[in-house]
Amino acid sequence: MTIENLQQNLIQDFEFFEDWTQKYEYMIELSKGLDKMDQEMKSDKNIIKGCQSKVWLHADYSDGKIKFLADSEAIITRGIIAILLMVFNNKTPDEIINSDISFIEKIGLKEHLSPNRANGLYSMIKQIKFYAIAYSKN
Amino acid sequence: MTIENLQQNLIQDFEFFEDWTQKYEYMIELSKGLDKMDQEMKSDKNIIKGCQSKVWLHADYSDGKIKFLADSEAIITRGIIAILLMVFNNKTPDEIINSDISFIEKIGLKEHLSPNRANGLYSMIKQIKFYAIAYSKN
Amino acid sequence: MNFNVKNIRKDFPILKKKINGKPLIYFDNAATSQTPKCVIDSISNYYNNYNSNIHRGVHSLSEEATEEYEGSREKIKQHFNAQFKEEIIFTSGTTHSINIVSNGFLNQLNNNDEIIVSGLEHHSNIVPWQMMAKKNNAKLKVIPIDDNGELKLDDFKRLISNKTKLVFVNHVSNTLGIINPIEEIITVAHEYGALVLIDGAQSAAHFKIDFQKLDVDFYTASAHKLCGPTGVGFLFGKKRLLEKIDPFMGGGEMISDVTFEETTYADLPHKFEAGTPNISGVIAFGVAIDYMNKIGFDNIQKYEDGLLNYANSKLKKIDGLKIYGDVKNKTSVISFNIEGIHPYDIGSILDKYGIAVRTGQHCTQPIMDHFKIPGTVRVSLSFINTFEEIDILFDAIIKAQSMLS
Amino acid sequence: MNFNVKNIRKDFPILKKKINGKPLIYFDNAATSQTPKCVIDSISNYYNNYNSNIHRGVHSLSEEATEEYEGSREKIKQHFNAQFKEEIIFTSGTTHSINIVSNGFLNQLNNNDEIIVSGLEHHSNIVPWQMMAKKNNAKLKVIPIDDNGELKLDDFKRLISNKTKLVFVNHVSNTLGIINPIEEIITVAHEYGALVLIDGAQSAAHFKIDFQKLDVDFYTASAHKLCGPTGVGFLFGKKRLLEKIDPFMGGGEMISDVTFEETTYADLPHKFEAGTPNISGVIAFGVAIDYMNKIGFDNIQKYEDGLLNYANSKLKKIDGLKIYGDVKNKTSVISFNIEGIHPYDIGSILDKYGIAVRTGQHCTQPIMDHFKIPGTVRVSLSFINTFEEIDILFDAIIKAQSMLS
Ligand SMILES: Cc1ncc(COP(=O)(O)O)c(C=O)c1O
Ligand SMILES: Cc1ncc(COP(=O)(O)O)c(C=O)c1O
Repeated sequence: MTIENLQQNLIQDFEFFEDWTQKYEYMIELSKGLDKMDQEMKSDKNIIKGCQSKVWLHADYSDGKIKFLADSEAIITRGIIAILLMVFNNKTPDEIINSDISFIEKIGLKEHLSPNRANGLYSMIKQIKFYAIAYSKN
Repeated sequence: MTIENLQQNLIQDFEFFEDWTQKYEYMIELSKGLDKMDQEMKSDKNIIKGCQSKVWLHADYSDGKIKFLADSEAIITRGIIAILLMVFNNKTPDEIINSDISFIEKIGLKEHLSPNRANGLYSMIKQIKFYAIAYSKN
Repeated sequence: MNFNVKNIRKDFPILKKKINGKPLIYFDNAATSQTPKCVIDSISNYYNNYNSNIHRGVHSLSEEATEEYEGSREKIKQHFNAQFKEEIIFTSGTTHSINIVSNGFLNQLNNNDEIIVSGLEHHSNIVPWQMMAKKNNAKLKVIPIDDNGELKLDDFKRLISNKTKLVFVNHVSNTLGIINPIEEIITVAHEYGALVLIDGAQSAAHFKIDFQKLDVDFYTASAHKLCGPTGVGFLFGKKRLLEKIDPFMGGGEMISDVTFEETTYADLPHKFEAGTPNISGVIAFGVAIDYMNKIGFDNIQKYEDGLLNYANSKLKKIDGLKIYGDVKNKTSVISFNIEGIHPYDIGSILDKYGIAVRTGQHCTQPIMDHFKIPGTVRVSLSFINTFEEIDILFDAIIKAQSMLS
Repeated sequence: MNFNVKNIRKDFPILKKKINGKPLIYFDNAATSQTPKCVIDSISNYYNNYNSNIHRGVHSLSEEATEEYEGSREKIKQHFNAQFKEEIIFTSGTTHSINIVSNGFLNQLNNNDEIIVSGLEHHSNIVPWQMMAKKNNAKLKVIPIDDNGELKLDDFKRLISNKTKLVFVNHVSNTLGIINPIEEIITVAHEYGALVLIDGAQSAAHFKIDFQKLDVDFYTASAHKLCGPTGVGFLFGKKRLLEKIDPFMGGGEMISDVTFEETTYADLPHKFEAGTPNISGVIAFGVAIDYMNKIGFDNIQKYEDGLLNYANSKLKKIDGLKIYGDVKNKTSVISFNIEGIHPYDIGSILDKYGIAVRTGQHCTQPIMDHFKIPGTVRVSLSFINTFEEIDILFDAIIKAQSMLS
């Protein structure tokens, strides 16, 4: 599926929820389903700075696609990471570069992505795009 | 006359004026009547700092009384100096120390005496009191 | 007790606000206090009626602005019982105030000298001293804290010596709410000829402080934590000390004579107030101090103590909740974690209930390192809070806990 | 021209004010500009609705405040066409901004290095450099001014060499209104590898400025001269230059890691924004920039030029009146004296007519020394002034002159 399609699906999924509690419960679900990162991967190299809840992001490039691994200490943050990986994992650099991230706003999670939250998600998205740019030059 | 009496007289004089122009014209008159200070007395020792229009003040103590000499570059400032000397010149240190300076407000010249005006009059009054305290210890 | 929280809350327009459909419950008072209407109005009034640059103008607006500005200095002087008006230096906040002092001592200390900081400090009372010490090679020593978060005074007495030139301690820890024994610290420091700077960012809002009685050398606070506006604070310093140190910034107002060859600095307080200050802010700060005095610091202290005790005993009922700095001598702050839950998650969910708390390190990374935690949830109270709000907080935490477990 | 001064004046509540029974005529715009209602309202709105500390909060108020604060940075960036948002550092004003740079270069220069200042500078752009040069022994050279008050560019070209590391010049002289040829100064300086700081305190309000087109290295301005509030300003610096210099203040927000042994500084712009900033002020600054852009800088410039020409030719009709800096390339300021009369006396009497002018040295003692005068009367205009006000000024000066002669 394209990034665009994945995003549309997510927006539709989230439209089902009647209030924030359902939305948060769903994210907590997603969080529990997200693979834990190995301790050794949680290195200074992969940490995203300026976070209240630490976020780690690792990228590998093979077969023209980027594979992301990511983790966080906070469960809600992990939930959002899961959502981001659903969309961006295993995509080509160009797909990622050209993608729009406004779907986050549309599913009502904007508050976690403002520079204010200092939870690393904002920086994580920047970093994802960064990797895409770097690998697109390979 | 006592300082108190002199102040009362001034307040009464100023009550005659119908508007500020008459008051200012009177001060400009007073200014013209004030003796100019000798150039050599306008020394750094006698200058009062922090003024837009420079103010010089000199004090001599003899026969138990303080004789003040003062001058300024600005004519309105000189007018106020004339008024202050009418009140404080040739008085004993104790009289000066115990005197009230609120008459300035009552004659409607307060604006020239706020610390803001930076015209040295505020500092000049402080300095007059200062001399009085210094000489009272003789 | 002449204190009615319901009436007081009417003075704060923001308390009418809804967050996520719920009434705002503001428990982030230690980060910044909310602002009563009279303070907000004083700012509008300034711009509507007498906005003007100060100190140098011959016109009426400038005079009015100067009088109000200097009147505010007088109010601060009175409230904190400084000896001289010119001991109150207006700054842009506590951080700026502390940097004035650390910069001032830059060339007064050398590599035989020692400075002592407490282990409970805010970054604003650590980093400026590190920056200074890096330049003049003074040695920075730290008063350790115990398992409860309290300063180990015995260690302080071992650390201090005749080499100690400066001691800087906050009055109240912003992270733990612990009230430090500054009277004793000042007494001991003075015995060794050391000067003491008290960071009062977290104390000035909660009880009345008397500079002369304390015999404190330097004291700093921020208006925005005292019902005043952002961008203003002050530095208090004893006159003879302030006279001795170099100005931090150069500019207009702080000089008496300028040629390209040489410059003479102005007298206190102007020497430290370079440039156009935050005029409307300073004036509003004075109004805020008046407002708090009208309520009465005795009333504030008594009421806030009651709130704190209630919140403390209530939160302790929550399974797995651990309070950091749970000691007797504290004020208005509860910092906690719940077992197995990251503070960020709790903060996010409380926000959904309209409850504003702070989570994270609270600019006190060394305290977090001490307790080996990534952060805490901090509930910071003030006299605008109610006992009912604490009940709502309690329920919301329980709900968050069950969602997140 | 889509510019109606009558309508614009309705935006400024203070213009309804009477001074000594006369309508306020405000000719002290260079000291501080007056504030439109939308800016005043934005401050009340902040405190009424979303007052909160920024950047670290997980709650909604903090998020809203942060967004507005960062939004203001974006507006400034756009308006001045900086390349990166993080090149805009919020400060408490121009004076603070300049001190950040002078402090930043403290340990980057040594006694073989030279810095060049113009002879037209405000104390805020002299004293910080003197303080720096005293510490690192850099040599301060001065671009002299001619009899009209203009910089002698030929002398500048003689003064500059490969030893020159920094050149700092104001864009517009606050005392004379002269517009300095900063494009040429920047080009020449860059040929020698010197960096240029432009003090824009007096230019930003009068015409549009494009940092990238100018290729300026550092630029500073104050909100309170730009229809904004007191206590806010900004420093622009090219990213790679700001990255290279040390922070001025230590504190919260400006660090990324703190232990008692070591501290790592945060990225731009935070590295230079220690402590809680003037949040309401920064947000109101953004509103002020929006307001001025709505009026349009082209309109402002055209209208103000008309006012200046009118005032200039009118005042010249007064016997014995001498204008300082009476050159072609100037904006919005007329500084004058009348033969035999002290400027203070004129200012005092104009105030009685409700006219606010500034008298004195205007924080530019070297200019006064150059002209060998104790001060001037300065009439500084802005787009809120009218041609009728200039007529009233003219009549009042004539009256003052006759009273004082
Ligand atoms: C040319 C110039 N530079 C610097 C300043 C200082 O600005 P502020 O007082 O806002 O720091 C001023 C203000 O008067 C000025 O006119
Ligand atoms: C104990 C303490 N010190 C210093 C500061 C810094 O104050 P400001 O950010 O107002 O400069 C704070 C504010 O959080 C504080 O709590």
